[in-house]
Amino acid sequence: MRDLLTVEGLFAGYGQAAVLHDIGFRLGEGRSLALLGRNGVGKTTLLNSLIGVTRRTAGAIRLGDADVTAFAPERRARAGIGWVPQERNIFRSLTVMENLTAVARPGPWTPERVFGMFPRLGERRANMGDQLSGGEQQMLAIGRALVLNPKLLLLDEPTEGLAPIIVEELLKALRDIFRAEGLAAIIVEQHAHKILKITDDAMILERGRIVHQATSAALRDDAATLQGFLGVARSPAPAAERAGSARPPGAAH
Amino acid sequence: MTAGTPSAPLPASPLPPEIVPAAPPPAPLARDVAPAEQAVRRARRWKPAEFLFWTVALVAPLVLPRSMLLMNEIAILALFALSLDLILGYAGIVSLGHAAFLGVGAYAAGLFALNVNADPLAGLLVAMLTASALGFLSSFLVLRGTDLTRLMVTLGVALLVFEAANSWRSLTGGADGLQGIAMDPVLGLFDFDLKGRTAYLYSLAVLFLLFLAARRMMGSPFGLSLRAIRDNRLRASASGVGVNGRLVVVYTLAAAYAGAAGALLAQTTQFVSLDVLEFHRSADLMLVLIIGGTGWLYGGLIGAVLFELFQDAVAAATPQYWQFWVGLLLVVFVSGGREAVHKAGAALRRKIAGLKIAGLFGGRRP
Amino acid sequence: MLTILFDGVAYGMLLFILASGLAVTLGLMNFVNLAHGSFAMAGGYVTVVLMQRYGMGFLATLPVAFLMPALIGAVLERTLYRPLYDKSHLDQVLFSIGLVFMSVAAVDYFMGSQQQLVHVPSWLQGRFDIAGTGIGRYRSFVIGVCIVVAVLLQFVLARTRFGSQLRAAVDDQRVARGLGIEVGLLFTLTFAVGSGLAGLGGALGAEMLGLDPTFPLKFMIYFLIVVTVGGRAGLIGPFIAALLIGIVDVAGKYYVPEAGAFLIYALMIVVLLFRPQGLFAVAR
Amino acid sequence: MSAPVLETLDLVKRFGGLLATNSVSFTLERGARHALIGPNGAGKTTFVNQLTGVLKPSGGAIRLEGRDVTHSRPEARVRLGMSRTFQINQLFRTMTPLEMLLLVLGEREGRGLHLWSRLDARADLVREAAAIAERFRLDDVIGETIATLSYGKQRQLEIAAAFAARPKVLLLDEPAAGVPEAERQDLLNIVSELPAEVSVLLIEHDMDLVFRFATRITVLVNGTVIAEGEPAAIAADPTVRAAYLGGESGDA
Repeated sequence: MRDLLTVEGLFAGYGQAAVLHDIGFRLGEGRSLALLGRNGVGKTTLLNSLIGVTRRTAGAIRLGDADVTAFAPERRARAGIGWVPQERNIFRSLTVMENLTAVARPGPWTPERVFGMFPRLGERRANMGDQLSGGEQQMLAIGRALVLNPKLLLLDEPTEGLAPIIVEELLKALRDIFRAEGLAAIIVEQHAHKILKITDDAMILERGRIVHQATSAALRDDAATLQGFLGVARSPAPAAERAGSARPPGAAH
Repeated sequence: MTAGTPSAPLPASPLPPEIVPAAPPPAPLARDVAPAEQAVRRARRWKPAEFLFWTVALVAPLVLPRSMLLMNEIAILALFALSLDLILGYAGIVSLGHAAFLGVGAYAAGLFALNVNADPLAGLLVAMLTASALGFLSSFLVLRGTDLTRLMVTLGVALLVFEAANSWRSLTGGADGLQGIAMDPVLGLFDFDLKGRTAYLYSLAVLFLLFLAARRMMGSPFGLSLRAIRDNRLRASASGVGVNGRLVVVYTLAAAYAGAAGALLAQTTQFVSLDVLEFHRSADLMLVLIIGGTGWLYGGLIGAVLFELFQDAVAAATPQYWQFWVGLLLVVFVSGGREAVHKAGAALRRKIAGLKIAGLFGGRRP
Repeated sequence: MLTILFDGVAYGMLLFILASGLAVTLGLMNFVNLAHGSFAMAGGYVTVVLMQRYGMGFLATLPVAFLMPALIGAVLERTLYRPLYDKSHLDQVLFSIGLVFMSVAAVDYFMGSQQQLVHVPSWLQGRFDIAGTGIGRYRSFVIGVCIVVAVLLQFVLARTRFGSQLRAAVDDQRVARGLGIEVGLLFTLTFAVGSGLAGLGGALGAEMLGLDPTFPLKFMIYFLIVVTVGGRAGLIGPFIAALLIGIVDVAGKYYVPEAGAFLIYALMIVVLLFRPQGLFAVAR
Repeated sequence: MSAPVLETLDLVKRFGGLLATNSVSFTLERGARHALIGPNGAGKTTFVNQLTGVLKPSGGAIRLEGRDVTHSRPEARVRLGMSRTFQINQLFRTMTPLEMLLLVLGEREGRGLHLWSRLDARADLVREAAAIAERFRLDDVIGETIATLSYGKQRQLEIAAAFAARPKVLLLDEPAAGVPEAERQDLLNIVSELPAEVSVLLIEHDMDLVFRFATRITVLVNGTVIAEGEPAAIAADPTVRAAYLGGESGDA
């Protein structure tokens, strides 16, 4: 299997605050990767560095055979990266249809096909971007990335703030896309259990570093790691003393 | 470089309770806090270059007796720029209409001399009061909104004042202006002479006194709170600074300073016309501050000197196209020349005195 | 009375064309370009030079009066304006005032400071009467051209892919770039078209507004008022604002000449005070 | 137990149709070490912005020391004893740490409109500023321009400046965010050494810090308080785990 994305020695941050430290990993063609970690560990910053909207201080990024490190975001998008930003960032003064046509590039994914996948969006195609519900915005953000016809899809917390029933629907749609299209993807998620069911690989960040890499299936069964890196109560010794019996099973190394 | 400094071993237990600010620290700490007191005192002390600056200003007429009219213009422009520096450099409030206060001051001083009393100091006071009244009223217009709204509103106020002066001919003389202003001697002692000697010394004295006052005020807790507002309004308000009140005060104050400059202009040239309210006055003033740098009081003064000298040299050759060079300077300065000049200036000063940036003048460039 | 209204509408339409470029650069791209009037002046002088020195007809000069300023605008955007997009409004203002001063002095140097006369073709001169109201032929022509341009502009902005990409870039430049939209190119083109329209307005308006080197300074505030009072969300607000200002200004100068431009400035301050986003802005 | 130093009653904040704060009734006890946690977008910052007066609540009330401050201006709340740090540094970048501390102290003492007073007219305030700088490990950089300080030092100054207002309630908004490992220990020590009489509300992502510091934790999800209690109870709470891990609650 060929590598689609190669990241080496990536450092990035905002202003003086360093957020990512020495990130390096590879992603094969058609593979989907769950990017996990608690709030504020740098997951979004990593996605933003891949599309190029965050200041990179060091490191290299390759997409297929092309070194895209020096590419501006628009060139990276054209090179085959589709991005679903964390805040969704629907263009509010564009209609649903325009949100798609403004960025669409030739390929199998067309606005009509997006409407086929998300019929709700089709019904609201003439509505302005700022008149959509949270779930509709999320569908539109995903559709907007798909009509770029990318090789790699970056999804930043696609289920955040959605009702459970919509989450199920959305995850199923995403799984179908990964399986059927051979599209590679990196999904940032806080809810590990949900996303591990539909991805091939997983990677956990902590304070801007990669601390764990495994297949999704392996990680799903690794309760200790999950609880340790992602659970609410991983606490080092001093805190455990204060918190009494708070020491969770995962922290017992 | 602080990042590389290894930090000292940390105490394992919390610091002793006596450093909690609730109780004033006891004597043993004095050893540690002395540097802070020294730092504050050092910051407000007069620097050698400051003495030099004012000495040069004072003896200049002896060296260049023929240029006193020009020097008078420099002193007045410097005072005007000092005024804008108070609000732009210290409080971070942008204005494209500062000429309104200059003009109102000039007209107030001129009318006062024509109709009431020709004493210069009384006229100066009246001009400052009139301008500060306008400043106080219009200050409420700049409290809200973005920089853009402020630029538009200040520009709008200046245009309104211009239109008012233009329309109210019976008072202002319209396009003809106020003519025949004859001033009494300054303090009843010094007559205004044709060479401009009294004019310059009078303007310089007013500039110096108002500069001293500004220096004191900008070094006060009030001045510090203005810098806080300029640097970060959100944090200022989270630190307990009542932002709007401070802005009203400083805007009124700056208007009084601009009014004083206007009065000096009217009294020393004995003439007031609509020109004092023209847009280019406000724009030129911006250039003066850009040349000298904002937020350290001397920026306006040095900028005024350079601006007038430059104007004198260029305008003598092509008076009609002077504005072209002003425009070019603005474009070059904003497009990167400013950083270059200030970097070079800082390096130069470091070289000369072996001191840190702004050490010579005690100011700090943003 | 109706004649004043008609003149006011013509004046307002002209203001709209002159200011429409600024409505995009300031209103949408959030760049304060006080030198917008310089591009208008350039258009006016292009027409003057072509007519006086090369004997071209008035109508034939109009496309050139659009293209020349557009070209200058594109070049300046690529070289000088672009680095200033991220700078403060104050810096943008100072820079563009600098350009104004330079253009005023430069035109003065090359063309002289006198008013330039533009002779419109004879079939556009004079008036005709409709129901006792005197209607100027030239003003009717201006209104016609301006309506065509306004409709075209609105169409491009609202109905084309270019328009939706531009709106997307304005909504969220970062995400637009991340989704492959060539924001830089869009902005250059938009700036060029805006400058070109100003030039066209300058050429059309030379007869009505007068044309001399101080044109950019004289009308700077009018353009700003159109955009700030109109609101910065699209072109419809500025369009209505331009009509209003045109009518108020013409009527004011006719009925209360002593008030001068007082009315307009006061109106602007009041609007900015109570509706900082403009009269017709949708709350964002 | 004495009356709470800070409490909210049914606090509500709407942004259009979005309910960012959903009827939150929250109590901060005197001398508390309380942490507020929750996933991204849970409404933590919105909540803090209402407490400090940056945002106006859509409904409900905020009481500080028993006084209703729901509609007070931010600076008035500071004078009443509530002070905060910011998630993203909000410092006076051209000042020195000494000047920034003197500013806060001067405002605390009501000297902000003293136009003619000298900065060091009150020697006790200068000494206090120096003492605070020492307490927050800033004494070595007290005279340097803030913009040139390392990021960790700037974070320390964030807390020092809030502390200088002599608050009864101190709100710490992610104090450790973005601090490099080398400077992290200093910061954690500073937070844990805050004097006991100051009541602290810590908004934090970093669970190490939360469990090391807090004796009480409130969990906010989608603008609603879903759990509150002692760290042990929170760590064991299945709804909290579900909020952080996803999946069916309890299957972890």
